[in-house]
Amino acid sequence: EGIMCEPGETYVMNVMVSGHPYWVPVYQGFKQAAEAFGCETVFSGTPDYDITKQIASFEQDMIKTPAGILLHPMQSDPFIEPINRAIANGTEIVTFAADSPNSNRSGYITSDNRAEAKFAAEEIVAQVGDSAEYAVLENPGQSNHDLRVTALIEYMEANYPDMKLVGRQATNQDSNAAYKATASIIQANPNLAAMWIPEAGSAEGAVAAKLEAGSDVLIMHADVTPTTLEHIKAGNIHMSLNPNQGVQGFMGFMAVHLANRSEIFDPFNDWKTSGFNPVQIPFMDNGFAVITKENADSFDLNVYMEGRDPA
Amino acid sequence: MQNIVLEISDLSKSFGPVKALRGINFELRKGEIHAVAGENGAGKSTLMNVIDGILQPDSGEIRLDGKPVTITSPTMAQRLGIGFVHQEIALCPDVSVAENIFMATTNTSRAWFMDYRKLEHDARAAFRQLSDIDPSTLVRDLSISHQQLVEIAKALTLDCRILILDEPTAALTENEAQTLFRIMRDLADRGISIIYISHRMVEIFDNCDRVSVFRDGQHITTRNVAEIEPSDVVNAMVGRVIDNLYPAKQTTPSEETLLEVRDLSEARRFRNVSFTLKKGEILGIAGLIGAGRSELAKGVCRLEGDVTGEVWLKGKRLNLRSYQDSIAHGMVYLSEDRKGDGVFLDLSIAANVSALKVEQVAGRLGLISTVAEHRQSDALGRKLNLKCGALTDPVMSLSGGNQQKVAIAKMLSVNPELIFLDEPTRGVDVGAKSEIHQILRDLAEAGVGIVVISSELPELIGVCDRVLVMREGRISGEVTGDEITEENIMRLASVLDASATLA
Amino acid sequence: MDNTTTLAAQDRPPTANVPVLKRFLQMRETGLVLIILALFIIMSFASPYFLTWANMRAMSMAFAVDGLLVIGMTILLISGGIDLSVGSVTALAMVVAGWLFLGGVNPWIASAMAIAMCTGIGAFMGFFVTRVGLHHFIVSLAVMVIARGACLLFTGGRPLGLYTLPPEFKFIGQGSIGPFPVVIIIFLVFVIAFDFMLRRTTMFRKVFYTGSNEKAAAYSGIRTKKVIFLTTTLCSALCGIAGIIYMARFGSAQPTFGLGLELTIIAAAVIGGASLNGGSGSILGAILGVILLSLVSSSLALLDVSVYWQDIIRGTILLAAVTIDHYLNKRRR
Amino acid sequence: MDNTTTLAAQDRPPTANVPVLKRFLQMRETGLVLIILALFIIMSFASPYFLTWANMRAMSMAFAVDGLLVIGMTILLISGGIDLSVGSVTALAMVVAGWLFLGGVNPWIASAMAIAMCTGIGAFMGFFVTRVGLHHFIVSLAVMVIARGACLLFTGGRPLGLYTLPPEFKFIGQGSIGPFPVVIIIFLVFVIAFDFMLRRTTMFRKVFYTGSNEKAAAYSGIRTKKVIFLTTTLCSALCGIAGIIYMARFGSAQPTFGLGLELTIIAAAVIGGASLNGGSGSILGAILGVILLSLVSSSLALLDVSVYWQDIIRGTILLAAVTIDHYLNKRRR
Ligand SMILES: Nc1ncnc2c1ncn2[C@@H]1O[C@H](COP(=O)(O)OP(=O)(O)OP(=O)(O)O)[C@@H](O)[C@H]1O
Ligand SMILES: Nc1ncnc2c1ncn2[C@@H]1O[C@H](COP(=O)(O)OP(=O)(O)OP(=O)(O)O)[C@@H](O)[C@H]1O
Ligand SMILES: [Mg+2]
Ligand SMILES: [Mg+2]
Repeated sequence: EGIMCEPGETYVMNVMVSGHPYWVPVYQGFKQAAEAFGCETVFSGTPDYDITKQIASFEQDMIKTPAGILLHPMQSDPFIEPINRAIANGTEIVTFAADSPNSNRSGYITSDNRAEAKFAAEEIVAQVGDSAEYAVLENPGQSNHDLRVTALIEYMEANYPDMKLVGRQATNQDSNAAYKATASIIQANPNLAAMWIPEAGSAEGAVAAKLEAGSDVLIMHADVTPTTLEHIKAGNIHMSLNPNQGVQGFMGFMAVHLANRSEIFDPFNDWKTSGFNPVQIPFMDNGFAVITKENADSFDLNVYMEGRDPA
Repeated sequence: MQNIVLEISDLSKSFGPVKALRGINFELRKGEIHAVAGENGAGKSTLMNVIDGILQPDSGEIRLDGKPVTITSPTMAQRLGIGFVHQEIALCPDVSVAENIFMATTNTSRAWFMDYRKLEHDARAAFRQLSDIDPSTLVRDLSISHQQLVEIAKALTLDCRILILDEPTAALTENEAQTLFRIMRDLADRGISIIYISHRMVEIFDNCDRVSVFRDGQHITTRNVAEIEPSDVVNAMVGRVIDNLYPAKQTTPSEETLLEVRDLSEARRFRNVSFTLKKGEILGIAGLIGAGRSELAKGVCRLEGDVTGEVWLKGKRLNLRSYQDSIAHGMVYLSEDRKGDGVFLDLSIAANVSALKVEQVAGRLGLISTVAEHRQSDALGRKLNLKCGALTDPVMSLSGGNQQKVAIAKMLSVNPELIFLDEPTRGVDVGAKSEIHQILRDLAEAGVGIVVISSELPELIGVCDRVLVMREGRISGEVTGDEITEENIMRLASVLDASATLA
Repeated sequence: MDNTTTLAAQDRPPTANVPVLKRFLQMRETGLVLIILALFIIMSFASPYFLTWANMRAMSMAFAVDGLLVIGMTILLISGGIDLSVGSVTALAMVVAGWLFLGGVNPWIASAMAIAMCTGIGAFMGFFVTRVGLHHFIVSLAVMVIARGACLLFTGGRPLGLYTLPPEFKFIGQGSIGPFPVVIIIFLVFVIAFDFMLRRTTMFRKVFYTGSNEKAAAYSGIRTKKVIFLTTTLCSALCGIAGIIYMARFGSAQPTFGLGLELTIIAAAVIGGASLNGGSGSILGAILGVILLSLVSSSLALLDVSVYWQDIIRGTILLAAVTIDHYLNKRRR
Repeated sequence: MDNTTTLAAQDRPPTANVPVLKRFLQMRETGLVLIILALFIIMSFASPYFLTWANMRAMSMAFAVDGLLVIGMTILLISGGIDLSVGSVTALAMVVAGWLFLGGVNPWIASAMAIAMCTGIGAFMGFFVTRVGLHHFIVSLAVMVIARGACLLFTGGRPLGLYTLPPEFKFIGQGSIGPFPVVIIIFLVFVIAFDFMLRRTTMFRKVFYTGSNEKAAAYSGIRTKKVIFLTTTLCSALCGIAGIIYMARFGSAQPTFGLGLELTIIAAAVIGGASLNGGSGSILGAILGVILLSLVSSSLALLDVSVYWQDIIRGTILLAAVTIDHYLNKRRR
């Protein structure tokens, strides 16, 4: 007993679209924390964008009764019942990057998309003034991307009413679609000053369109890919806001492991009578990094991953 | 023996459990027209497919000019100088007649670019003798008999030493057939050897030098045509003598009218057609290719086109809007294009026979009874002398003639009031043909109306009590009783203009 | 011995009397059953968790609702059609029912309305195919895009939380009768009913005729356009039902549900013997196809195979399975 | 006059002599040209930016590379096949070339190797279709999954940054010759070459024969399996070329590139008159199909139509366009 793991004690990180590079640094953080406690880890989930398959993979994780699962639920409500069942089975659940608030999960860790949006809005205004034209690309259907966009628009409307939203196109992380949409937006709005893009895939296409059109529109986006990094270095993209993925995984592990070790905690509350896990962390912000020309070199995932095991 | 171009010895071929060819021996001489006869399913087409490289034999030897060869594909057969007109029409519907005709030439040509004008010009030349189809039309838009002509033209343009014609005249009328025979004779005189498969004895005896008879995948005999009689061939084919090729005709014409068609017109195909069908009578419809016979029958049954005019059945005027209405009144149509719209090639024999009215083999709640379905096709199959493996086999696996029997069985399955049969015995062997004719006569006597469209004049003459002749979408005349002769029908069918183009 | 005897001489026993084993070996679906069985055996050795009740339950839940879609798709394929809109029409059913429910409509009525709407969408496609004369592929592709757009419009791109659905409604998707989840019971009822109907009823036999040779079917007096219209409509109606079950199961409606699902469903039907040219196919086979695909995905997840290998393995198994099935069927002939 | 007279009475002049306007009106592609023209006119009024050189340039860049894919797809469709793997094979070309380049291989050699690999993938599919006898649909679906998996494997799911590609290589994707982007010049060269070849060469004529009736073509001595093998291979080879151009253009290789692209490409070919049953189609038509789809997307973006309406409008225009085209072609006959 104690805080260290017993032999074979395993923690699982379950995600959808498991081939997506976003998870890679998250899982590295998760693993690093786990190793510190002598725990084992498994990366699981489904390669598909398919809720049925993710639930099936989650239930299959559950069958092996791991100590805990750090879960990225593709959707909140469908996971309520499986999460509760897992907890009843003795597997602790913490969600990350997407939540299932109505379930009994003991914690949720994410980057604050509203904070990102606010930062982006202020930066745009600082760069192009508070009465300019701006456009956004978006990815309706994916909640964090959606929030980054809607929060920015709301913030602009509330604080900088002279900022004019002139283009809003769905490009769904597809750089070719983003390329086409951006080309049209730039054509239709010769005075366009700035663009906010909630993910990096679309940013790649947008910057290609910007360069081809010879436009000097300011591009800001969230997340990062090697290509957008290079564009940041070259000054084609102004900056990117990148969630602290490593922290997300690291603290995610901490949250789920502590929930599993709740017996070492004797809190001042009603846990003994209510039967609730005393280690409840309703919300944790993992923060975000601002990537600019100066610090871009530190964000090369391929460099980071050299010599590390992705799975 | 130096004049034997093709020699086949001890050749066998099976399809699963079905032994289609069993130790066949066959030889073809230079410059002869060699007929091959045999019942449906005797293995004629299979042998030809082997010669053309479409099928590979299980055992046996093929020798060309004395040298053993293994023919692995039609491409190779072509290179060896073998041309083949298939029993089933195989043309590319999306391309023009001209391109279809010269498909093989295009394939082997060393030219990089297509010369469409030359193709059309050459096609027109190739057609000059046969017909007057515009070479630039798409094959899709041709009637089935015109497609047959394209098939023939296609083979005639091939530069070949051996030409195989598998029932080329099945859908042709006398005129075209005669033209074809003239061309065949020319080719033979130039030293080309021709294998000619047909179920029409007259054609064999008028045009061929030798005849080989097959039965059950075996070679029975090969004889000089000059030395034998048609009945000998029939005897060798079916193993018995068929003395009455055609059933007796109607003795006392009835006065009761079964069907009356008044002023039927269709914008593009036929106009102002009126005729009647009496009870117990078999009515024939004759005409040249494209005269509009098929269209007329389809028009009466509302299968195609925008038809105006009246149809009266048993004294009642029918209000027909679709073919379903027609079937509901007991009028059915047997298509001339069995592959295109007659049978379901990939479905079982039993399912094909029951297709016209599946409800018949279903019990309460509309559930199909496999047993009833099999009983139905078993009974009709016996009646038509259908030769097949199992009733669950797909129709695709049957020989051409047996497929036709399935199509007929489908028509007979519903106990119709009136049947239009378009080329009913197309590809059917002599024995089965006389069975079918007998069945038609029996049905007529039982009060069922029978209308037969046929391009084979002897059939019309032998079976029908009365024959209508069509020309260019109109009825040009009618012959009854002893007047039903080839001369009379041909005179009404062609006349001046048409015969002029055919000359 | 010669098997091509004429019928008169033939003395073949009717199919019903053939021994069970022989009949099994003659079935189209046998190859698939054997492949699935082989995977089952391999997996039981590979993972101690595979043959547990919980795993079987999780695996069957993963394909049960898709099973309804594959039924509709198979029947449509048999009639000679195809439907690319199944994924987005299923999503639309969830979204519309959820939207109505959140707007205060009784969930059962909302569901009925959503299913009716999907049926209408099917009829709409059927109209364009049979009356206008367009190809199923292009019509259903357009509808796929439109329905996805409608999902966005109803939800603003955000999933609808339907946590407040009454328990008796959620029971359809989450409840169990005894040890058996309701979803799986519904699935089995549909499979058995449609498999039986497709094999035995005159109504569905006409679907085969139509798909095998539309012209010959028309010449046999079958209203082929009506048949195609109905199979198209049925496929969408089943999407509606599937959407409602998914909604009850997840307690939410997702506008992005079922992206790319159409290809999985078509693949399952084709693996199960449905011909893309129409005229053949079976419900049993199609369901085995869904099971196979789902089994492979579940097994890869259970074995914690690296994601970077999963797609490669999945594609390879798919290709291997159809190849093996193809040869087994060829041999059988 | 009686139309059922013998065809000799008809004096149809050979196609070449008909006046230009009449020939234009008789072409299969005319309907599409008119629809696109109508959209053009509407858009010129709706947006002042539409008819600018910069917008035209941007719009053509948007469809130029997809144009290569549609050429391959059209030829494959004509031969009777279909390919669902175009999106992921294109992605794989980028990824492999990028991976090799990052590993130190000269970018031209890396590209050649990637194109060769795609050609190999096409040959692999061609083998399964022609030798094993599986359907194009299922084979290409499996390859679609496998190729996507391979993309993941090569990149670990991470896009490869290829910013260091030499300028002369990037020139293919980003450069201009005079006012004309290289991409568009490449596109035009391919379109004109393949359109001409498909119309005029004996080699490509065999593709039509094979697709129209494989049996008839085989009976005429055409090696239909070889034809199908080659069209399958060609389609994948063109994916390889397109992938390389995209790589040069974006300066990156994305493992997720082209998800769902196959349906757009097939839709474009079908709108342009390619038959899903084989035997007909034209490059000109297919390119017009791509242009139409791309024009609609660009126009919606240019007019800043709400995201929530875009898909609905897009799907509706697609359906309307094929319907109008269908009626225009029917009339013409
Ligand atoms: N693909 C096949 N599969 C199974 N059996 C076949 C196949 N093709 C032909 N057969 C069988 O082979 C036998 C010979 O057929 P074939 O077509 O050679 O007959 P045929 O002499 O040409 O008859 P017909 O006069 O009717 O054309 C028949 O019993 C037929 O059922
Ligand atoms: N789909 C079609 N479109 C245009 N014309 C057609 C079509 N089908 C048939 N025709 C034409 O209609 C005319 C009548 O054809 P029909 O098939 O009725 O002739 P038929 O007397 O039955 O002769 P056969 O069947 O021997 O060709 C012919 O000139 C034929 O070319
Ligand atoms: Mg034959
Ligand atoms: Mg006719």
